[in-house]
Amino acid sequence: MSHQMNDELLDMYRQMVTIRMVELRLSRLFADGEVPGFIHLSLGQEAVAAGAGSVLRSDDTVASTHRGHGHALSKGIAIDDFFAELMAREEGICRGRGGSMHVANLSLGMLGANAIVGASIPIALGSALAHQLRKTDSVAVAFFGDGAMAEGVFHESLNLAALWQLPLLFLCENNGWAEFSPTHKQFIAPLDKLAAAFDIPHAKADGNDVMAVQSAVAKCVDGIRAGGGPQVLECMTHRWRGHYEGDPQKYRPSEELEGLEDHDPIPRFEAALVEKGIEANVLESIRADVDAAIEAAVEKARAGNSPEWERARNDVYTQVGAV
Amino acid sequence: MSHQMNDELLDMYRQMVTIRMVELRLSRLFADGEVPGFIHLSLGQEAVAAGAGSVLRSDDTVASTHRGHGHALSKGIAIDDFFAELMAREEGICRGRGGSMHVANLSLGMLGANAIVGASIPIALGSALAHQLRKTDSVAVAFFGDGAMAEGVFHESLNLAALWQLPLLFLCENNGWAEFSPTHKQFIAPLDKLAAAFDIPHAKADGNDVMAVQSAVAKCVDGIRAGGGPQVLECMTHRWRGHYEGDPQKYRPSEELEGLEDHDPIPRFEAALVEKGIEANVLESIRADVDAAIEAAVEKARAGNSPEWERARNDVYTQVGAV
Amino acid sequence: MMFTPRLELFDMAELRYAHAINRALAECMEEDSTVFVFGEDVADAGGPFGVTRGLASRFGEDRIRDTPISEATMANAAVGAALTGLRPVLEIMFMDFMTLTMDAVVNQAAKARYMFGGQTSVPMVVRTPHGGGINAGPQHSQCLEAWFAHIPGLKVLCPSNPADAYGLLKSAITDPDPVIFVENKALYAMKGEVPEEAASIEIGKALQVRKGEDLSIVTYGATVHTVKRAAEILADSGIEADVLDLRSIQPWDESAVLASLRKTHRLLIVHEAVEAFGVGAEIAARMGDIGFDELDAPISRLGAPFVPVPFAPSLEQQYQPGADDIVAAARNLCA
Amino acid sequence: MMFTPRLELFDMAELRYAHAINRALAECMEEDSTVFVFGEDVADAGGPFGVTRGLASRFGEDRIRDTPISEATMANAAVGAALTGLRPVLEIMFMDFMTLTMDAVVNQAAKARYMFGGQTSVPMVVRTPHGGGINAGPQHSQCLEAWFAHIPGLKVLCPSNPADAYGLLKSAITDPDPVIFVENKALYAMKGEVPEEAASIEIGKALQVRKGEDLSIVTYGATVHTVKRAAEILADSGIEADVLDLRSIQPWDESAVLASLRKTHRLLIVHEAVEAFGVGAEIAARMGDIGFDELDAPISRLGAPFVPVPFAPSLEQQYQPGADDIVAAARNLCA
Ligand SMILES: Cc1ncc(C[n+]2csc(CCOP(=O)(O)OP(=O)(O)O)c2C)c(N)n1
Ligand SMILES: Cc1ncc(C[n+]2csc(CCOP(=O)(O)OP(=O)(O)O)c2C)c(N)n1
Ligand SMILES: [Mg+2]
Ligand SMILES: [Mg+2]
Repeated sequence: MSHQMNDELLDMYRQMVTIRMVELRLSRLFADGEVPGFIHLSLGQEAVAAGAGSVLRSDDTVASTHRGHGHALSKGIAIDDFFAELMAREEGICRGRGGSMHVANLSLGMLGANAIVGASIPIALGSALAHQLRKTDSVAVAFFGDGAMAEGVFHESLNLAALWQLPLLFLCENNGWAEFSPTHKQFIAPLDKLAAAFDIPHAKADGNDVMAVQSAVAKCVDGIRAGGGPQVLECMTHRWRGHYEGDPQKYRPSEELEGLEDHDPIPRFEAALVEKGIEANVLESIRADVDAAIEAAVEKARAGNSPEWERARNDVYTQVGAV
Repeated sequence: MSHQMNDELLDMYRQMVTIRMVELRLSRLFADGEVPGFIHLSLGQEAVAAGAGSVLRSDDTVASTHRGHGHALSKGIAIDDFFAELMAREEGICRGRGGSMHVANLSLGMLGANAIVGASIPIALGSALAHQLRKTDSVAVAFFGDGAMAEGVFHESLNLAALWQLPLLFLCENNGWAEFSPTHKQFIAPLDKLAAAFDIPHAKADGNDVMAVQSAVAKCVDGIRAGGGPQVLECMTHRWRGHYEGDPQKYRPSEELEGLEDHDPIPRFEAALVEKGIEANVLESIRADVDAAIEAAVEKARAGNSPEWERARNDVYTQVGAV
Repeated sequence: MMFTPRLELFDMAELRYAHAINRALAECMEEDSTVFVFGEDVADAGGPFGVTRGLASRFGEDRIRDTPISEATMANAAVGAALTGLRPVLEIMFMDFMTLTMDAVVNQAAKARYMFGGQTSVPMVVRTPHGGGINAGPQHSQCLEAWFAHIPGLKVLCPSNPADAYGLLKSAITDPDPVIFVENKALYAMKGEVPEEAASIEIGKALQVRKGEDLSIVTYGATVHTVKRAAEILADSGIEADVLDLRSIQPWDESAVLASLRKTHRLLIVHEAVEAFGVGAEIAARMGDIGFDELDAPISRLGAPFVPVPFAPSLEQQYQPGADDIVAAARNLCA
Repeated sequence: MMFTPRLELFDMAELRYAHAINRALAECMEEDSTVFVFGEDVADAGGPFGVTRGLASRFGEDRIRDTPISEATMANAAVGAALTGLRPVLEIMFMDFMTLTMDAVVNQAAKARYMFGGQTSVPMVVRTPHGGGINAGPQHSQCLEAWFAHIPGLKVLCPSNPADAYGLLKSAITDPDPVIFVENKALYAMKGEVPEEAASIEIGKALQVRKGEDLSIVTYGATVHTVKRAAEILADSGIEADVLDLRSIQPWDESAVLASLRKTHRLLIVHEAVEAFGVGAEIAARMGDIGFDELDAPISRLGAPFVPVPFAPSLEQQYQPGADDIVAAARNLCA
């Protein structure tokens, strides 16, 4: 195993633990009232974002969901910018105007988390259309949850993407739940059959195995980049927490909840890395690094400024010359 | 062949020629400026409406499209009421307020033509839900065109109907065109595959053969009535005229246009009837009957009244006690 | 934290706003077997704000149904069900998601009775909460009631307290025409008396919340409470406000507003929705016309500024019209 | 018959409204390779009203695309494309179908710049025709511009003549923010001069259509022509109307309206949209406030009544504000 490959794997590891540790930190900050509004954590699902992010280039674009922290971080949003945003600071990536459900960084091709279920899909589709019209080989990725499959725009987008052969990856994070209901009570079509009806290739990956996700995404993205048209990738994973932070998820069978840690993508990846000859203390020092960076980001955000109303008040249209 | 069966076939024949002759008459009235607004003729597609209508009971409900004259007539709307409506008379079934795209008769379970592509589908779904909640064995039928398959509500409705096992027949009139474009340039999923993804039975019928339509619809409706859940029926047919009356359809290859009469459902059914021993003069007298009824309806509508503004002006809400 | 008003029993004279809605639903379902309730997670889960809690076990999952995340179809299904003789009550989780239902509500529900020549009515209700104050951000906080009030055929209600929530919802469900029933997230946990008489609150009637002679303040929804606070402050400095809670936005109680204006000769309209092209515009325009001769000062409006609802508490707090703003506007008007 | 303005060459100083739009699209596509046009049957078929005729053969089916009947996705795709650096121009065939695009337009396009902290803008245009007069019935005739004007982040334009259609569309396409560009079915065939200067019409500026001292009439869209006819009739009886064509509804030209009011002291606002909660409400409310001291009479509004647009010609004719109605309202105002 080459050093370069190891470095790439370690980058992915760093990404995955970043998402995990950021969200655990958010959970505490939220409980302490330092993160306002409401947040949807992707704890347990980090492998999907980290795996996908490891494959994408900065000119690729992603559109994300209400559960978008991982997608934002793995597309490269700096944790300082991120915490400052969620902690409602002027220094946040969206100047505190968006918060958790609207984290975005346009210069990194991160087109935003989104508070409207399903909207990420046609927005990513539009981005793919832009890539196609500009004749670049960039790829657009639509992250969406299994619950979003019931929204009409998903189906309209499957059709459009197939019809126009757009460079679009439909990336479903199938965690089995949509809010307080199991998704099988909401949506009936198996995604593979549905994709097949539109003649779109479908693949399934173990969404708790970051290397599996990485290679599945890489395969899809390579095919799309080569001009092969849209693809659907379904990553099977688990939502550990309630729908939103603070939701005690009493509606969930306790057996299901108990088994969740067995699917933890992090120890699993750690074991694989150790097997590849990477020493445990390397991993430990990465975690320590990330931890320090998070604490620094939180401190920085705490020291930041609350956005001022006077500046935000009259800013609805683009100031000429400002964009 | 029993008399009763013959009578039923002749009723269906009467229905089909009624639709044909009504629309031919409308075409002339439109050209002469006696029908305002704009109209979408179903010439060539009559077998679908007549075949379906022959199966449905008056407690079954149908929701229809912009091309809904046939559906309205075959659900039982009287031609007097119909002409008066399209000729914008107070005596019209909708008192001249709706016109061609909104013909409805609620007491007959005809929930209206609709000027929004796709809307017939979820409206019929709601009606099916009503049947289910009331525990009747009534069936709801959603008529829709092939172009409507690109609308999200169609897919949302497939899912819902399957999920809730609603007594709903999705009846697609596939005429190959959506406005000025062939539908294959707009929608990519074959309907059989799509239905299969939702685990909904799909059947295809020759939409130019009224007996084939009748037996296909009967089979579907019987299954649905028996509690078997939703079904999809695709009737393959042809749009003879332009999208709307007055559209010269220059966009259509002349070869396609030339062959259209070969598919005429009327001579085809006539031949079948003659083969069953019905004499040609019986058919002729039906046509003469229908013709006379149409002329009478037109004359009656002409003699009718234009709706008065003062009555229509303040009628936005239900007057208490009026419904 | 949002989503967590823990709702207990709801059989008492003093109810929370959410309970009052729950009671109205339960009573209507009890009284009329054609009433049914559907929406996302409304059955077992009882809705994200707990409003429908307990109904599923009482009425069964047939009459209170969880739906997939398919708002457009749900709303059109309500139309189809209403045209087939039922009385559907649809919950749309946040008013921002009404954007997905506009064809159904505007092209279908609002028009069916009229365009079918009065053959039928469309007795459906869409319940949906608007409003901010919980830092839910730009796509979960909008107040879009002005859109619906602009559409002939719809009725639009917005109760500010448990009694009205209860009574108006009962009126909405029994009304033959489609009603957009706008609730307010910030009010769900609010407690208040729900007297027997509340069961028959007429649609279209404003409620006088406070009597005064110096100026009229017209408002609705959660802002009623902000206005009340402002009115107290104003009273301290000798300005007595006549406060009207519209309750019904379409139709709205023109004669009550005019009567108040005739008394005070000054009118301030306050709401949380964006001021520009908002509900207040219609009231101001109409009163500026029929009440012209009564006016001792220009009619004043106070609504949200022309920006999306921001997330940061430091911004959202300023975004919503506060008691201070109302006091200042009222003083200005009476100066 | 609708749908049939036969469009010929469009390189002439006198153009039809539809041609003027076509020219603006062509020039923008020529000047900026990021501009692209999409919609139902807009390519080879040239659109149902012929507006985009000839563009496909000139610019190729990549940059002018036919779409399936999937309005919701198209509108959100415009957002995604705009966020990725393109300048999409989407055609929605009838304004009534904008109901299907409301999430994209309102929750996404209008808010992206603001909620992303100004990182980006959303340079997209949605072109859509409103208005009646062709007996197209309740679902093909609505004027819904007030909805969009209520949403912070959107601009709303409504040109009444070929020059403005041309100039404002160019301004809309080059504008960094999302624009709802409202055309009018009844105007597509209208001819008018399109001078060179039209290329740079600023968004937000009203056009003085007629000068007068006796009352101000503010309007926009096809109603401008009805108002002009009414103004002629009024002039015959000695009433000189100062007529302003708003052209831009959001933002609208407050100072031009105020200036006119200062001159005439009487204001009538006319539009085809429903009067209640319509565009005129905002103008009346605002002018009743900042122009209070100028008013010699109540501000008057004239819009469509509170019913769906009826099909029958005998009804629709009365439905739309006619020259007679305007004359009557103006006389009343000046009495
Ligand atoms: C249009 C719309 N409808 C409903 C909601 C409320 N809502 C937020 S998340 C969610 C469930 C989404 O489930 P899924 O897509 O599986 O994502 P997950 O939460 O599992 O990540 C719902 C119903 C919303 N935000 N937008
Ligand atoms: C939501 C909506 N979008 C677009 C239109 C314009 N339109 C009317 S009919 C039609 C084509 C429909 O094709 P199809 O469903 O196949 O029906 P057909 O006309 O072939 O009967 C279109 C695009 C519309 N009426 N409603
Ligand atoms: Mg999920
Ligand atoms: Mg078709």
